[in-house]
Amino acid sequence: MIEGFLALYIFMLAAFTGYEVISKVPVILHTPLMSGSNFVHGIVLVGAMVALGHAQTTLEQAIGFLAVLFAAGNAVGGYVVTERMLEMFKSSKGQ
Amino acid sequence: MIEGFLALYIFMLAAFTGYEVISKVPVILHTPLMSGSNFVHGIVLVGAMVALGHAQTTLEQAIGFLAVLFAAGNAVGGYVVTERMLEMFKSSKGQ
Amino acid sequence: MDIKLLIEISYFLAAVLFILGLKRMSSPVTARSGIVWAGWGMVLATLVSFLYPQMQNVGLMILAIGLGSVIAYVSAKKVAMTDMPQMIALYNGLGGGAAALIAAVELIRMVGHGHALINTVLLLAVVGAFIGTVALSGSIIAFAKLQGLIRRSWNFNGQNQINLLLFALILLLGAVIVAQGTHSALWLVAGFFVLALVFGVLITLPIGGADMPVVISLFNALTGLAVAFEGFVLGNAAMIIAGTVVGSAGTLLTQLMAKAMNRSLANVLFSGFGSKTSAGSGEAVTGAMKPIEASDVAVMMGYAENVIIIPGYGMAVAQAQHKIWELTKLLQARNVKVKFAIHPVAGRMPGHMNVLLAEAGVPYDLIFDLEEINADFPQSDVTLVIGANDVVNPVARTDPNSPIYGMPILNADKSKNTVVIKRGQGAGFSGVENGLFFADNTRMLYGDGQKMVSELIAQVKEL
Amino acid sequence: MDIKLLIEISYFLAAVLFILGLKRMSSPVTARSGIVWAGWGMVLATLVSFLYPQMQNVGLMILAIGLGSVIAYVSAKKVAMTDMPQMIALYNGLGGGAAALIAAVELIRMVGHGHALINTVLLLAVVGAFIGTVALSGSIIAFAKLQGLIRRSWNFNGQNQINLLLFALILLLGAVIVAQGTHSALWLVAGFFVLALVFGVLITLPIGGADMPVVISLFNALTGLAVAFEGFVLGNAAMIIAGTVVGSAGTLLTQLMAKAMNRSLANVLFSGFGSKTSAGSGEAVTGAMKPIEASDVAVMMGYAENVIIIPGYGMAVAQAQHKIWELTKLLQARNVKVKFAIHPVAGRMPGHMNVLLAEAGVPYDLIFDLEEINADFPQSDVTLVIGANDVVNPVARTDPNSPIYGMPILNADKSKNTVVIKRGQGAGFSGVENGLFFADNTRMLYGDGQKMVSELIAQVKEL
Amino acid sequence: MPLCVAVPKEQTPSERRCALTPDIAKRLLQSGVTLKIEQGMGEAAFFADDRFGEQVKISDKKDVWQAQVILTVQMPHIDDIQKMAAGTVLMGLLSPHQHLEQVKALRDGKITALAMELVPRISRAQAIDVLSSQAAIAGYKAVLMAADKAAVFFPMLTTAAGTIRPAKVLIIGAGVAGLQAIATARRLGAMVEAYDVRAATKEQCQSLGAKFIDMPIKAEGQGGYARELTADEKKQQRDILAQHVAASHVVITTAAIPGRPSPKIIDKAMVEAMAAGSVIVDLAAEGGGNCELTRAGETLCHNGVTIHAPLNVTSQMPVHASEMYAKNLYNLLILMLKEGELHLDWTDEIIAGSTLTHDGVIKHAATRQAIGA
Amino acid sequence: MPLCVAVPKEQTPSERRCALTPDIAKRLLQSGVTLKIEQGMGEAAFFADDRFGEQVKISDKKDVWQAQVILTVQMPHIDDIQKMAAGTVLMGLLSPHQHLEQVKALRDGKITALAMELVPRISRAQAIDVLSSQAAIAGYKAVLMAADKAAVFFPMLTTAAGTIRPAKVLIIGAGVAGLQAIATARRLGAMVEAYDVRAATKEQCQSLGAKFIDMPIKAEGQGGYARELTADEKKQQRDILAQHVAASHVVITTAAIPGRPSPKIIDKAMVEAMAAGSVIVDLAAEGGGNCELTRAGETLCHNGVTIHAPLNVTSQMPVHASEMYAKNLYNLLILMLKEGELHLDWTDEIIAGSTLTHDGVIKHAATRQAIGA
Ligand SMILES: NC(=O)c1ccc[n+]([C@@H]2O[C@H](COP(=O)([O-])OP(=O)(O)OC[C@H]3O[C@@H](n4cnc5c(N)ncnc54)[C@H](OP(=O)(O)O)[C@@H]3O)[C@@H](O)[C@H]2O)c1
Ligand SMILES: NC(=O)c1ccc[n+]([C@@H]2O[C@H](COP(=O)([O-])OP(=O)(O)OC[C@H]3O[C@@H](n4cnc5c(N)ncnc54)[C@H](OP(=O)(O)O)[C@@H]3O)[C@@H](O)[C@H]2O)c1
Ligand SMILES: NC(=O)c1ccc[n+]([C@@H]2O[C@H](COP(=O)([O-])OP(=O)(O)OC[C@H]3O[C@@H](n4cnc5c(N)ncnc54)[C@H](O)[C@@H]3O)[C@@H](O)[C@H]2O)c1
Ligand SMILES: NC(=O)c1ccc[n+]([C@@H]2O[C@H](COP(=O)([O-])OP(=O)(O)OC[C@H]3O[C@@H](n4cnc5c(N)ncnc54)[C@H](O)[C@@H]3O)[C@@H](O)[C@H]2O)c1
Repeated sequence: MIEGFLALYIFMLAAFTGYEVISKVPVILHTPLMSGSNFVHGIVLVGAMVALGHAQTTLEQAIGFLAVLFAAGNAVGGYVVTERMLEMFKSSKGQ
Repeated sequence: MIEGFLALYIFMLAAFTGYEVISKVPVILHTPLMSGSNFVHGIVLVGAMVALGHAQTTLEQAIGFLAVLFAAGNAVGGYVVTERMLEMFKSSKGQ
Repeated sequence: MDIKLLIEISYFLAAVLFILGLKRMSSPVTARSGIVWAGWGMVLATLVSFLYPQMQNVGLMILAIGLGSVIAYVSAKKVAMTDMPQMIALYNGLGGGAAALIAAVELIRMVGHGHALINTVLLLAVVGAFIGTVALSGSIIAFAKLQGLIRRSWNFNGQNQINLLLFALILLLGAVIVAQGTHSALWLVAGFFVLALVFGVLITLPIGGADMPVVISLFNALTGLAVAFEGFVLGNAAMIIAGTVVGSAGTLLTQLMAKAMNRSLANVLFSGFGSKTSAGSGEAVTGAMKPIEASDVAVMMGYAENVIIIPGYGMAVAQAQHKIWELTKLLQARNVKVKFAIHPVAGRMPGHMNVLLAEAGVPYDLIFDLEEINADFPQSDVTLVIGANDVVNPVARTDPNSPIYGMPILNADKSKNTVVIKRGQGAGFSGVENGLFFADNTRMLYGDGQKMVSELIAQVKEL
Repeated sequence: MDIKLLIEISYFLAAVLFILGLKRMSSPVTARSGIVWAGWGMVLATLVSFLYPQMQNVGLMILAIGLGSVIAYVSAKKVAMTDMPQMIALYNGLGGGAAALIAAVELIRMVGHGHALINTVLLLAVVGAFIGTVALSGSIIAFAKLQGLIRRSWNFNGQNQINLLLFALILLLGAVIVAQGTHSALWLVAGFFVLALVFGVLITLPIGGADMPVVISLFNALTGLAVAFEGFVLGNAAMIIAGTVVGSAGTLLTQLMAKAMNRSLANVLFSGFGSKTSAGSGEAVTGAMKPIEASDVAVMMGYAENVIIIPGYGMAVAQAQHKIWELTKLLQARNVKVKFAIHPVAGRMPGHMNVLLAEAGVPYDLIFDLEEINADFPQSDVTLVIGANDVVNPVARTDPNSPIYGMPILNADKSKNTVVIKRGQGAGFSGVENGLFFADNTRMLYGDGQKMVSELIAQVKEL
Repeated sequence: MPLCVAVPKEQTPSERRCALTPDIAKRLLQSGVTLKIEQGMGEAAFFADDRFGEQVKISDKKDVWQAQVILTVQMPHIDDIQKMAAGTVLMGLLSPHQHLEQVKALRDGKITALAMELVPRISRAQAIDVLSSQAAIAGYKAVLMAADKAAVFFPMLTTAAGTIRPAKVLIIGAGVAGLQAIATARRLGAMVEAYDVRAATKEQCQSLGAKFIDMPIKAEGQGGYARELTADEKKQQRDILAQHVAASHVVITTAAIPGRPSPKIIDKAMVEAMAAGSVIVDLAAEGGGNCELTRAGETLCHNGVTIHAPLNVTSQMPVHASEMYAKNLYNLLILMLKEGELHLDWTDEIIAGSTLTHDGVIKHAATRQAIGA
Repeated sequence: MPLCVAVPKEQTPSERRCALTPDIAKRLLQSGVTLKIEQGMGEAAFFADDRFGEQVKISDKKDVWQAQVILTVQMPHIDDIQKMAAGTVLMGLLSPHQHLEQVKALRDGKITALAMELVPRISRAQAIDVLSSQAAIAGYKAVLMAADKAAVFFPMLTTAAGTIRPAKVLIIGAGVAGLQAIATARRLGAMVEAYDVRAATKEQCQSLGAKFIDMPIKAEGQGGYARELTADEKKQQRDILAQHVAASHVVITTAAIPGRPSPKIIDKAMVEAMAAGSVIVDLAAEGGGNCELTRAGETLCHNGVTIHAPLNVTSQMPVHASEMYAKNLYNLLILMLKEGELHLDWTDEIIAGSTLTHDGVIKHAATRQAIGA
């Protein structure tokens, strides 16, 4: 558990960072980038793992199992799709 | 007092933010920007105020006094100098 | 080494890798390495999570991960390039669902075991649960629509009012749960989730296929937020940072995408729910003109091998000849082979294009006439038509009733991709509709010739 | 409302304002508002700090603030524009000093009152103290050098070794203080500060005046870091954020500045300590050619009222005529009045410049010959000389022994600012040294004509 | 027996163009016809007989008229027409209005005569459009002639001996020739103004860098041509143009209305208001000229102003004029060829529209009226 | 009494330039001199007498020679020289080599004669440099003449009647005239190659968009001029140039070596290798021409190649040629004026260098040698 204001700071700074990092992106990258950030929030997997890891009742276990399953799907699917989309930028010749 | 890792996160994110914010600055703004960021760390004033405010011995008071004096100088001087330098960008016509 | 410390350091590194990965993904030059960086962050974070103290159900966990991964991997590999958007929607929905489920576990534990959560955390858990659930059901609808499983858009009167009502109800339920804390009834929690699911479905159903990408991006940002909130609940910094960064980046991205479609976000979401512009599939209907952005054209051209430029009367009107030559030089510097194809009657006088290209300094050996170049179009990766119309109109080959029937044309329609720069719906000299503009591999870059080529130049420079 | 909460919210707002302020300051269009935003953040943070619980010595505090502010205000207002860099150094030194003093208070309190600090905090306090102190004494030396109080650079053999030794000693002392904690002797603390002061002096003394701005920027970044560290010590988030942002931005800035001088940072700091390139004053010696960056020229021209462009043979060689015309159109769109001044014998044949400008499409009414335009130069804010040499050489007016004596020239030297684009030290047709290039208000933009004008175009677009 | 195509030598001495070039000859041979040309046919255009290759038969003055298809530049003499067998196809710039006697002879000889100037100006026919191809040459050439005759520089020139201001060139009539003239004058660095009665030309002139003189008169006629102006409109036009003409160093006029004499746009007073040393090139000379003082085919000087009214301008660029003309003919001819056989499709508006006489009938209405038959 | 400057009318009928223009007259009057001109002096250049204003006296054939300073274009006739009083200053393009008798008369008449072609080409003298100003006109004009005479288009033209490839133009000698020719031909859209023996010209030609023909021969002489080539070098040059000449539609030659006959660069064989319809414009005609077949002042056709060798080219652009020439004269004259009085500073290398005769002595060494006195 985290002290309120520090959380706020982290939230603010992370938001800033996210914003700045994206701010100059060409349209062609909109979809890959959406997909890439979709992959990044696949980090929910670690949360799901913790939830399942600490689940006690069967209900908790079932929900936890589902959470991990979902999260893994998000992460792996997000990665593969993004990679496939970014393949066209392979030969960055001329640079 | 702050828990170590959160501090690290804040540090990392703030560093990122600082970096991204500056990353595309024209040469003509180097000096004003240096001056502007010089002003920003004038925020040390609040620390100095706290130090003086909580000073007990005369030595502490003396040092605290000096700290506030210095910090105020940093803040006010930094501000005025930056403002003067940025005056040339006053008439941003054509935009 | 202290396990806890190891985990924290790993999470920290993962967060850094995520940020750097996203940063790299926002430039075409580094985009590919970006996803790899982020991928390593994910692997690291996942692996160390096994080391969490007192982890149980590890077998189950591995099973879930394996199962989820394999299904996702296979489906992601198999899906056609054109179906990507709906897959992103699906994976995103899964993420939102996971976040919601984490919240569910926490809430159930609170209700069931009297495991107390402090107020703010409970609040965050509930809000995260709501957002995650909406993202889940909404994304599934988005998937179904794009996949063609749901074909029509659902519009009825009072739609907005009903949604508002539902939202108020959910708000109320949430407030009750937060207020009652440990004393909340389990059915209340269950009801909360169900209503949220329904809400996600209802707000997504009316939105038309063409607007879906924007909506998916929005759900993506929301999932990020949900993940961040659950991160707070779990005290998991990696989730907080990654979630927040995605939430903020995703919001910006959503706005940019809406802007690229010349719509405001509110317009996409509420005003008529997007059904006006297009309904049904995300793929544009065959026979529609498909607009494109300068930045995309720049990437297409910048990474092409062969480019053919076809100037027409519009280039003369726009006086874009100098810009076209500058663009050509930029492309040549990137080892793109550029040729100019001049139709015998392009412009309004014999040699009109020659005069202009000579003025701009285009060397004669880049300029080819119809007979010399017509065989090259199938090898052209991108054909850029600037202000030409009649001279690239395939109708001249196909429609004996057309006034231009029988006129030889430049076979721009045979090239792999064609981009047409023109200001709007203006017809050519002959006033005939142009079949090329509606072709599958043709994209329209609307705007004044000189202005658009300037933009292309700026964008190619960025590559 | 809870005072503590009020303070935290205010600090939070201040931190946001600082970041936004810095962001705005990094673009010429918004730069002015940037400092104002940051200013409001500072006012807010300062005011709420009075509300801290159990504040004592408030009178003293107000006195210190008042005194510091007034002195700083008056001196900052009075200082000449050319003396700004040393003032920044001075103010920056004050900030570093303040951070060091805060650390001193904490350390003294620890030693005197047995007020224990946990290890990491103590470490941060000591490191912050060191950095702040070095920034203080180093900045003062930088000030003294730029102000001309110290005129020569100090170089002696073994300098680096002595500095290294001193650094090791300080490290040792610091380690001892951290290790002993409450049990450290006061003299140890005092000694630590004194040595740090000396160290700051020693590392700054050998650096030449021309490199000072880079060094000042480095000290600025260091002060930011020190402030952030002391922020950790005090648990003051505003200080942490602001300090870190400045530390990171300042580091980047330092690198950019070094790059703009075509030097690496290490080269500035260590290799010969910069004394090789230039010694003495930061102001360039009268009689030297002063290079300039395209971005600065762009700002000068973009915000000018009148601009005169003088093309010469070099424009022809570089084939920069189209670019020059593009630049002109951009400037015109910003309401800058642009004229072309053509010298009768510019180029290598009569009418050489006319041919090129006509090719680029420059309308005839912007083109003026020597007799028509020579009276206009004193009103020209920026005169851009591109590839012209002999035809703007004031020696033709002044030196009867020169082969070009008596040739009428374009009076570029009479304009407020002159920028000369040429590739290097190449002489003109007549081979005579050009006095214009050494004039006080002349800056040299080195590079191929076409390339440099392209850069100017890109930069003007950014404005 | 394969189709025989023949090309006699032109009779008019000033005509330097020819109806066949080596390049087109090669293409025709590939499509399976046989070719014969009169000795020296291409000489004036620098196409010596031997450049046509072995397969082209060189024949004499008499034999050359014995063929199924005969290509010429101008209308043949009556005695030559009489040499042709009935059913022969004749293609050329026959200008029927000026050669009514010959038209009668063609009719009576049952010659199928296709007049190139009658080809309808539809998109598909652009490759056959002689008027366009020859007008492009004329527009270019007119500027060269003007620049050569002008006493002043066209471009601006800043020199040690003073600055020379660019010449002002006014182009009247922005059809094919006028546009080409604009382009050429602009290339040489002149300041160009242009004027036409058709509103659509404004954008076209501007796209070539000319300033367009706006007038409230709009006179688009049929098929992209202009109509004749009313007396009122003419006065208005004169008033506005007068100032522009007076300020110009060079005026090039190309205004034409199909089937009518060229409009008189520049009157004596306007000429007299021009500075000495100025030049008027009147490309409309064939139709009587756009300037009151024009004498077709002559160059005269009035009050220091040179008025140049050349005829058959394109003959001065014989190489390219012939190449383009021959290509136009070729494109029409292959329209009528089916597997090496002549096949005239009377439903094709190009063939139908350009036929002057066929099988003893004058097909072209205006000519029929002129002959009164 | 203020200084009197007079301008007689030129005697040579082909000379259309004049030594004074209304604009320069106004400036001269402002500097305090009085002016008289012979009746009709400027007519051939379209400067009628009345354009010079009230203050300029119109005088007759006899009276005009009575003045302290006399400005002409070409060398006056002997009888006119004899009309001048001793001490009169005569300024003009006197071409002493071609007029040795007149030079003697000038010497004997104790005339101070300044030959404009002798003005040293130093930076300061550029405003007086007649060779440059007239060469610029000649270079421009040469291209117009070539384009007018050529049977082909200069620019590329993609049309419905086929694509016309751009003309290839070769410029030999890239001095002032050559560079101007490059610029003008490029403007018209031709593909231009250039060649000169001076290495410095390479960059100059390229800066105007021409391709430079590289050769290992480097022949810079004194003062920016070229030196004569050795026999060996000449052969090498011919070999390399031959191909380029053969491939060109237009060749413009301007090569000159001061004080010597123009180098013969194009021989008969080269001309014969050119395609029929090509054109050679030999601007070096005054010095004998750069082409073996050149006959100065004539236009001849050899094997279908037109060889045009005009003399006094600048007279064909009389307005601007006169304006620039008059400005050159003016700039020299004011160098010699001090408060309205004539003051010849013999230490000034411009004045000393351009003086042909003074006070009974021939100052110009080469001329002195030629006369053998
Ligand atoms: N060459 C000749 O000798 C000659 C003579 C007479 C007629 N023609 C006829 O002219 C036609 C020539 O064909 P073409 O393809 O060159 O031209 P076109 O068919 O006339 O088409 C020109 C196109 O350019 C666009 N345009 C106009 N201004 C523009 C600007 N500022 N920026 C961007 N686009 C602009 C117009 O669309 P928007 O309005 O939507 O921008 C229009 O569709 C043929 O039909 C030919 O038969 C030729
Ligand atoms: N107009 C005429 O008729 C005529 C005829 C003959 C001689 N001249 C003489 O030529 C001179 C003309 O004066 P000017 O001022 O036009 O030229 P200039 O004095 O010859 O100077 C040209 C300058 O351009 C620079 N330069 C060359 N290439 C460049 C490139 N690619 N990018 C950027 N800069 C480049 C050169 O410096 P870097 O090498 O350092 O780049 C050089 O200093 C006069 O002395 C005149 O007397 C004129
Ligand atoms: N679509 C096609 O295939 C095609 C092919 C070639 C030409 N054309 C068009 O045909 C049209 C005629 O071209 P053209 O060159 O043969 O024309 P033209 O020779 O008949 O006339 C020349 C010009 O003179 C103008 N004119 C007439 N009276 C005038 C007056 N009183 N004052 C000023 N100008 C006057 C006309 O408007 C025309 O522009 C043009 O629009 C051209 O674009 C079309
Ligand atoms: N500094 C000044 O003030 C100034 C003023 C005017 C001219 N100039 C210079 O004077 C020089 C001469 O100019 P010009 O036009 O009077 O020259 P020119 O008329 O004497 O000769 C014309 C050109 O012919 C070239 N040439 C000679 N022999 C040749 C050969 N065998 N083959 C090929 N080319 C040959 C010469 O190199 C020269 O470039 C140029 O360099 C010019 O830039 C200088």
